Amino acid sequence: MSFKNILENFSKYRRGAEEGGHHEYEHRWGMAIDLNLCIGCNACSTACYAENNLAVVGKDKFEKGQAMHWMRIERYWDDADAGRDFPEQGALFLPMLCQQCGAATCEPVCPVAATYHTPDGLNAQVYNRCIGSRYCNNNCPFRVRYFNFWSYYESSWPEPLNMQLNPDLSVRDKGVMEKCTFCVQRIRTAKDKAQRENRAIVDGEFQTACAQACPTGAIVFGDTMDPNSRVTKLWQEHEVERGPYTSKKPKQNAELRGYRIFEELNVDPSIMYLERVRETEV
Amino acid sequence: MSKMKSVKIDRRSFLKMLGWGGAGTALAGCDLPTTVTLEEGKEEVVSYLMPEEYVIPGIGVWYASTCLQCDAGCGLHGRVREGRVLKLEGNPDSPINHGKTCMMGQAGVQAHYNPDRVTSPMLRKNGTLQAVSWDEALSELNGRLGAVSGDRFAMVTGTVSGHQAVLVSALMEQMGSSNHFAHETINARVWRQVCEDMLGDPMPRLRLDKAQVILSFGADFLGTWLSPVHMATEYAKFRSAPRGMLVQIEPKMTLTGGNADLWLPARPGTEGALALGIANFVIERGWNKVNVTPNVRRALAEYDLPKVEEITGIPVSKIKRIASLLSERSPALVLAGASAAGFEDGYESVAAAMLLNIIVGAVGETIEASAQFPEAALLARQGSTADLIKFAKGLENKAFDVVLFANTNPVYTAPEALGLEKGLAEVGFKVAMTQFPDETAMLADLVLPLASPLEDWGTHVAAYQAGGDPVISVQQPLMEPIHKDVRGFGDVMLGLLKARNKEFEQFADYYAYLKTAMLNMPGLADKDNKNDAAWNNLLQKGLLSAKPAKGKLSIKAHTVEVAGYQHSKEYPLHLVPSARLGLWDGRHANIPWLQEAPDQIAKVVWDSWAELHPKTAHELGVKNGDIIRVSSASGSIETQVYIHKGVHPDVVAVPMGQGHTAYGRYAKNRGANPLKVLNPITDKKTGELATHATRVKVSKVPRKNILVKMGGSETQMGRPLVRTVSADQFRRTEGEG
Amino acid sequence: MAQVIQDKIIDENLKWSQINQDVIRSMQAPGKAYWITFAVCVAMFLTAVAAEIYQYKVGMGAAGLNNPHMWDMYIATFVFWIGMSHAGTLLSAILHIIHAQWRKPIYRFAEAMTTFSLMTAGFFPMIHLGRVWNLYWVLPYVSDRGIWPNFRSPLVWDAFAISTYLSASALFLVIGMIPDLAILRDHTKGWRKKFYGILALGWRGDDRQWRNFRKTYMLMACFLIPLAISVHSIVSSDFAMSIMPGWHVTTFPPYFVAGALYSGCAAIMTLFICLRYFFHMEEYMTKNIMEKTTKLTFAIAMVWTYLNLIEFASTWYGHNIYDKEVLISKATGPYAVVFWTMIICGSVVPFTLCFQKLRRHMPTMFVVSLLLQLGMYVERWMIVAPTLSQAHQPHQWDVLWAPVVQWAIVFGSFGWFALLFLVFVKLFPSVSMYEVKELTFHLQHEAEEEKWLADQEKHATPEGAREKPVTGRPGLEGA
Amino acid sequence: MQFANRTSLNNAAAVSIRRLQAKLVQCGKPFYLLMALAVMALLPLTAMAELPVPSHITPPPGEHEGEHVPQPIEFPHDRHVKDMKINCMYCHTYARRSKVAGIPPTSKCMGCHKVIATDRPRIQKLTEYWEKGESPRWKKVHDVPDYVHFTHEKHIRKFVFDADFPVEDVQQVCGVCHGEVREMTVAEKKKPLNMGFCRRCHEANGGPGDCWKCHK
Repeated sequence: MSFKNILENFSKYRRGAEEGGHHEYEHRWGMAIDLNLCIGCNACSTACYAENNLAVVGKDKFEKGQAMHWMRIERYWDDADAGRDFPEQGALFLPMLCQQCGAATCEPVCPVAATYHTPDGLNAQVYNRCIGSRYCNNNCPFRVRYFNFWSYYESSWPEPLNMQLNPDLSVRDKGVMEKCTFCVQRIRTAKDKAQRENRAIVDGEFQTACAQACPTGAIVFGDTMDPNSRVTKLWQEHEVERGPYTSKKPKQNAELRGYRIFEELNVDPSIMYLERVRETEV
Repeated sequence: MSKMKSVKIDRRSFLKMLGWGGAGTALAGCDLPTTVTLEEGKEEVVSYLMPEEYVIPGIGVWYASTCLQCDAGCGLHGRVREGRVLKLEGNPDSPINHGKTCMMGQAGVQAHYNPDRVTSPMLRKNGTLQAVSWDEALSELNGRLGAVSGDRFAMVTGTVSGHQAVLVSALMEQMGSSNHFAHETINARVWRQVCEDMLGDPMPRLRLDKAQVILSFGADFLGTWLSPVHMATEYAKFRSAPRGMLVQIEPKMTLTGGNADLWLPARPGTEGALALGIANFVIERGWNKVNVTPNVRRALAEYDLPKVEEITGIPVSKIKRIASLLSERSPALVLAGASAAGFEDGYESVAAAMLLNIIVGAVGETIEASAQFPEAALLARQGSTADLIKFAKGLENKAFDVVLFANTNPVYTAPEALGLEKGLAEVGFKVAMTQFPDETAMLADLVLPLASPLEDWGTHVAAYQAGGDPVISVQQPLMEPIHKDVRGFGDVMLGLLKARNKEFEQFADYYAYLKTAMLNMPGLADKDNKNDAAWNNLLQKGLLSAKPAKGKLSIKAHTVEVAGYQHSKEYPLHLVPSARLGLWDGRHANIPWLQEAPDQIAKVVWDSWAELHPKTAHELGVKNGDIIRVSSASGSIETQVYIHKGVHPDVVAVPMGQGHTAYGRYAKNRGANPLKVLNPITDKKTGELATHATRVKVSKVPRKNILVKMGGSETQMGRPLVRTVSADQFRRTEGEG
Repeated sequence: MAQVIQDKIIDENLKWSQINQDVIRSMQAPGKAYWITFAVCVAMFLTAVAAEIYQYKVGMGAAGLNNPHMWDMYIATFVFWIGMSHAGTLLSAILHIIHAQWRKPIYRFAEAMTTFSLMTAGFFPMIHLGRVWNLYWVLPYVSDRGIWPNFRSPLVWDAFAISTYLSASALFLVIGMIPDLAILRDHTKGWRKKFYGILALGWRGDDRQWRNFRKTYMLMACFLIPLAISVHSIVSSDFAMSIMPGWHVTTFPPYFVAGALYSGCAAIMTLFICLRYFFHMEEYMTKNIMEKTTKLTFAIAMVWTYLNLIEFASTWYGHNIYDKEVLISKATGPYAVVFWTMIICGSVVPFTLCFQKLRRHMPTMFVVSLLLQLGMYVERWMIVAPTLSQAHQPHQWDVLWAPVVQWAIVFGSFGWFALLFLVFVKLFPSVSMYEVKELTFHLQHEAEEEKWLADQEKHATPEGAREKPVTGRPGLEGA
Repeated sequence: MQFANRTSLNNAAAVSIRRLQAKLVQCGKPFYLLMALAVMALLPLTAMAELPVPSHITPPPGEHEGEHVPQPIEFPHDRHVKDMKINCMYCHTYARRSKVAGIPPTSKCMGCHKVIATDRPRIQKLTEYWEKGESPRWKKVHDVPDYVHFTHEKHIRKFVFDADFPVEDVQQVCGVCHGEVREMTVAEKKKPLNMGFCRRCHEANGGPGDCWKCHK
């Protein structure tokens, strides 16, 4: 991004700020997470630790709220349980990860543009550009950005645990914000491979670590711009569309299960959740 | 043989680590980037001695193996780059896990790279364990083994199957001993026995995918029961449109309970009565698909609903509803797991559930005959606590001179009341074959460091064969041993056998043995082993399917007698030592990822806790984080309180897994071990430890802890994060299937 | 008429040489009390430095921050110090433009306060950065890498705003001091003479210099007023530009500016009383001036209270569930004590300023001014923390009370500020000599004029028309 | 682009200053100050590389005076490249297939040196390694930070195979980043290989400008 670049692309740059993201995407990676299938087993979360060099912070720091789980399973009890003796309808599980918003609120507030929108529709976080102002997480309604409050390298990976570290992405040191990347290293590898073989990426050719691990297949990952991908079909099936939220938009079929969390904040999340199904007759 | 050896070297040389000197570890932003990274000559780079065709530095390659984190036998793919295994994923070809893994499987790499592994043999000299060479260790061991006769030798293992099981039996045979004990705390021994007795098949296939309603009496099939990953993949089909319904009856909410449509806590130990009551009601209404003998009918008639309500504490209306569901939404499936089986009459309770299965016509519909693996010798020698109790009895009678432990840690898992530690003190020579400095190893006279599952060869036949065809899956090393001085389990066993039987000397090592054995399996066509094609295919695929030795289910319904509920004044509460997907029976407490992963329901990390119902907590006057003492007749533990509604008010539930006194930095001195205070009550029929039968009292300790858990708010505060939709609507929009 | 005399700002009969003497006396070698205060401040500052070094070494975790609370007291303190700087500008520039005479004896230390509190505030964005060594990336400099800061980020605007404001207000302070420095140059010996000589920039007090000086000073004042208002508006956009409940408030800019002036006035009151007491400046910092300051403070307090109520009302009627819950939780949740402290100190305590007796009672005013500042400090904190504690995602709700490292650094910032101020009062005149002289001259002139007029009325010139008093040019004659 | 005309001297000076600053911050030894000054003083004297640059590449300006890194064996690139005319990719086989170019397996060295020049001390050292069954532990010279994703494969593909550039002249392409290796014994870093260098080349040759293409 030189001066020339700024001058030439200023209008695009500005519009990006107003309307969110790019206008010519190469891919738009997205997900569909079926809460009917999610059993809250933590497989995805652990897979994420394994794939993405996530630091184990230990009990004391976990207590302080400094854990680094990019993919966390939130467990909620039903509001109705307050009046019951037992949580008869079970728990509510919500896998929460970076929603890779199309109009991400984290992006405009970063003073050094360490977080920005890629042509793949991802919220990139460039670790070595980050200066640690932490505004991005303050402005994230999902609170899915994690800050390296300490240097974890020595404590989290005592030898030989450090041999497990994935060389495809860096290990973040103190003072750097990090977050779910939709396993960008896998995306990169797949894109390189497809390019080498002179073909388009095939849906299902690769998956994020969480989607791969999920025993019930609740997480579906893919390119929402590929009309034949599973994730696109799911989005279409549930009549969830990308783009800004307007109340004027013809309301989707109310019976369908697709929704995006905090869509009304106009952040255009890339993850569609499917409502949890509840038996009403018990 | 020499040919084989050279093959082996070739095969294994790719596992050599390349250029480990900091690859992938420099920190983004550790310092001024320019200082760290633009320096030349800081990192090292090493080449292979010989070029390896499929190994290109910088590109990860996936190799198949088998997961040993629990005994479900899931197939694995491990990503290997520059000679290091980096990531494990499920093997899509495996009929057990279909490419999926659980969190424990994912954490296999951390067991492998664990910083607290035993790295060299240790022999107890003057009371302390000291590092010795393998030669010294083995000569000592062989000497001791030579001096012991017959049944004075005992071997304790976990569940063991495949060719390792063959070697174990061979060793037992050579030693002339029948004392092989397979010990697993989390097992389905009672279920197996009931299936064997009532269906004629110890491990029938459960078709969750076919079921429309599942009634589970404490079977945590998504978490810890039989084959959790497989069950979860099947559960996904069960939950897809038209969507089956899950009813879970258990005293403490498990992961499965958390996903149930209806979760009810029956009074602990009364699951059998509830099952019988439902059965009675089903027959009364004529909803039964299968008729029962008049004997059974008469016995059932005793369980009229008001009486069942009185025993179980579950209202008649709910019982009726469950009964009608079982008939309306057929096919049904009734399961029974730890919290039903863990009592003196546990067998009867599980049998009652099975009776219900028979009555509602599940047998043949959702319960199918198992796909038994044809080679009987390779079948899993499944662990149980009955074996542990037998072993403890033997110790009490001073029946053993030499005990060999392998991949098991009974000193940690055995209740104090079994007197294992005391008994072991009397044993002349104790050998622990283990990866980690666990409690058993700390008591042993000789510790033999084993290679990790990702460094070792092996074959595994899962006890629960999930697919239509039974499989034996191959465990191949994904990298060379990190520590030079460890040996594979098979290699050690083969070494012991070689010293006793010349026959085994034809095999240079366990790899050679395994390869010969596997290539003689029916199903591997390439007998003459041209270019190793068959062998390489096998390794590439990671498993071998066999023709099933298919049996047929033969229903033998019999009367079931469950005991009534007894109140206890002195010990008013029940202790539920709940199993966790994650730490399992405590064997994964040394894996930081699993310690840091919050419990699925309680969301507590890095510690143990005692779950109390708000009512009970109120009566005791305790709050979250207060320390309480849980005392049984056999001892007491102290741990922090965690209050939630997912427990029966008569129950205090403490998860297994913590409370290690050894086992490395991540596990040691953390939390409490509920298994320690269990009373030595056994199931009458199977001799299994009745894990849920212990009565306890709880007293407040004037100390407080900060309950470290994930998550700020316990509810969504009315915000539409997890939205729900009714199943009716779901069926309307997404079809009847 | 009697009222005029009673209400006079300062005794107009002060001799100019007396003024010089008094002010220079205040700059004489400090006494024991000064050194003790100085040592305490140094200790506070060093504690903060130690805390910061520790935090720098181990990471921001030392400050006890966590996932929802990415910001805490550092940012609140930053806003507090920025806010405090505003009153100096207000007193000095706005009152200068509107020719409010009473500002003259007290504007100098207020301006110094502006500069020093900005110098203190400037530390906080650095202290709070995870990787402070890369701080310069916020500035748009031509780099080999060809990358630029993100001009959309309010934090980048902050960097511009603060640096502009700091340089402008420092310049304003220095320029305003030039005539005084010349006086000092002429009245001191040794290194001080040399020092003031350099700073006085060859001031001789001739007409051309005075003319240019007054023009420059007026121009700077005019420039500073919009700057000051924009600076705090920009600081408010650190919050207002976000989408967080309780931050995303359109009235934040005026609210912040009002709050800033408020805390600044309170700080001026505190310093006023300190200087008056310690340097025996009763003749310059009169109770009359105090009274005017307190009245101004009261007015601003009411503006602030009004804007506060506006914010609550718009949140309440706006019916944004997230905003509303944050507001309710502020008043009733874990931070309720802090919230009500803010309301009482910010909106109730200022009513003491309605009573003249209290206004003229210095110890009371001292306590009140401290309470007002406390109120303003917790206001800043109440903006930062509760929103983070209870934003959109209930799973990440948390309550955070800062640990010792944060407190050490925040207290240390007060030490640093006081340190700068202590050095200032001994090196520079904390009362503007030339403007006080101007003031006495004007007052004299005014008084005499009044008297003359009265005489005219009374006696209808029996002894003939008395001459109008001679007006001389105020300035350096005494120097 | 506005930097494209910057002289190499300026650029190198900028790099040196940054290095200097960085080092001073790191250890504050005046030694480094002197060294950096010396480097700056010597820069104008450095002869420009004579390696022809392929016409389809616009080389980015930027020079670097790398240290001579002692290696386990003083491998003579000059002998192999200039005298023997061995192609870079004959030994660094992975360059066209992987992120890393790769060090040739020791067996490849021994393929020739079982018979060639066996009397030389370096070869004897190599033979020693071979007989021990070990590979020499080379020091990395051209190293990019670990938060940078650089792949040889893509660059080789773009500038050699896709551009129909004769593979036998591949060293001209390699030389854009690696300098004139044919004149060195063991490799020395001759280009700064910092972000400015990469960016200038990407801008001149139409490489991607997205941060995440190269940062990981």
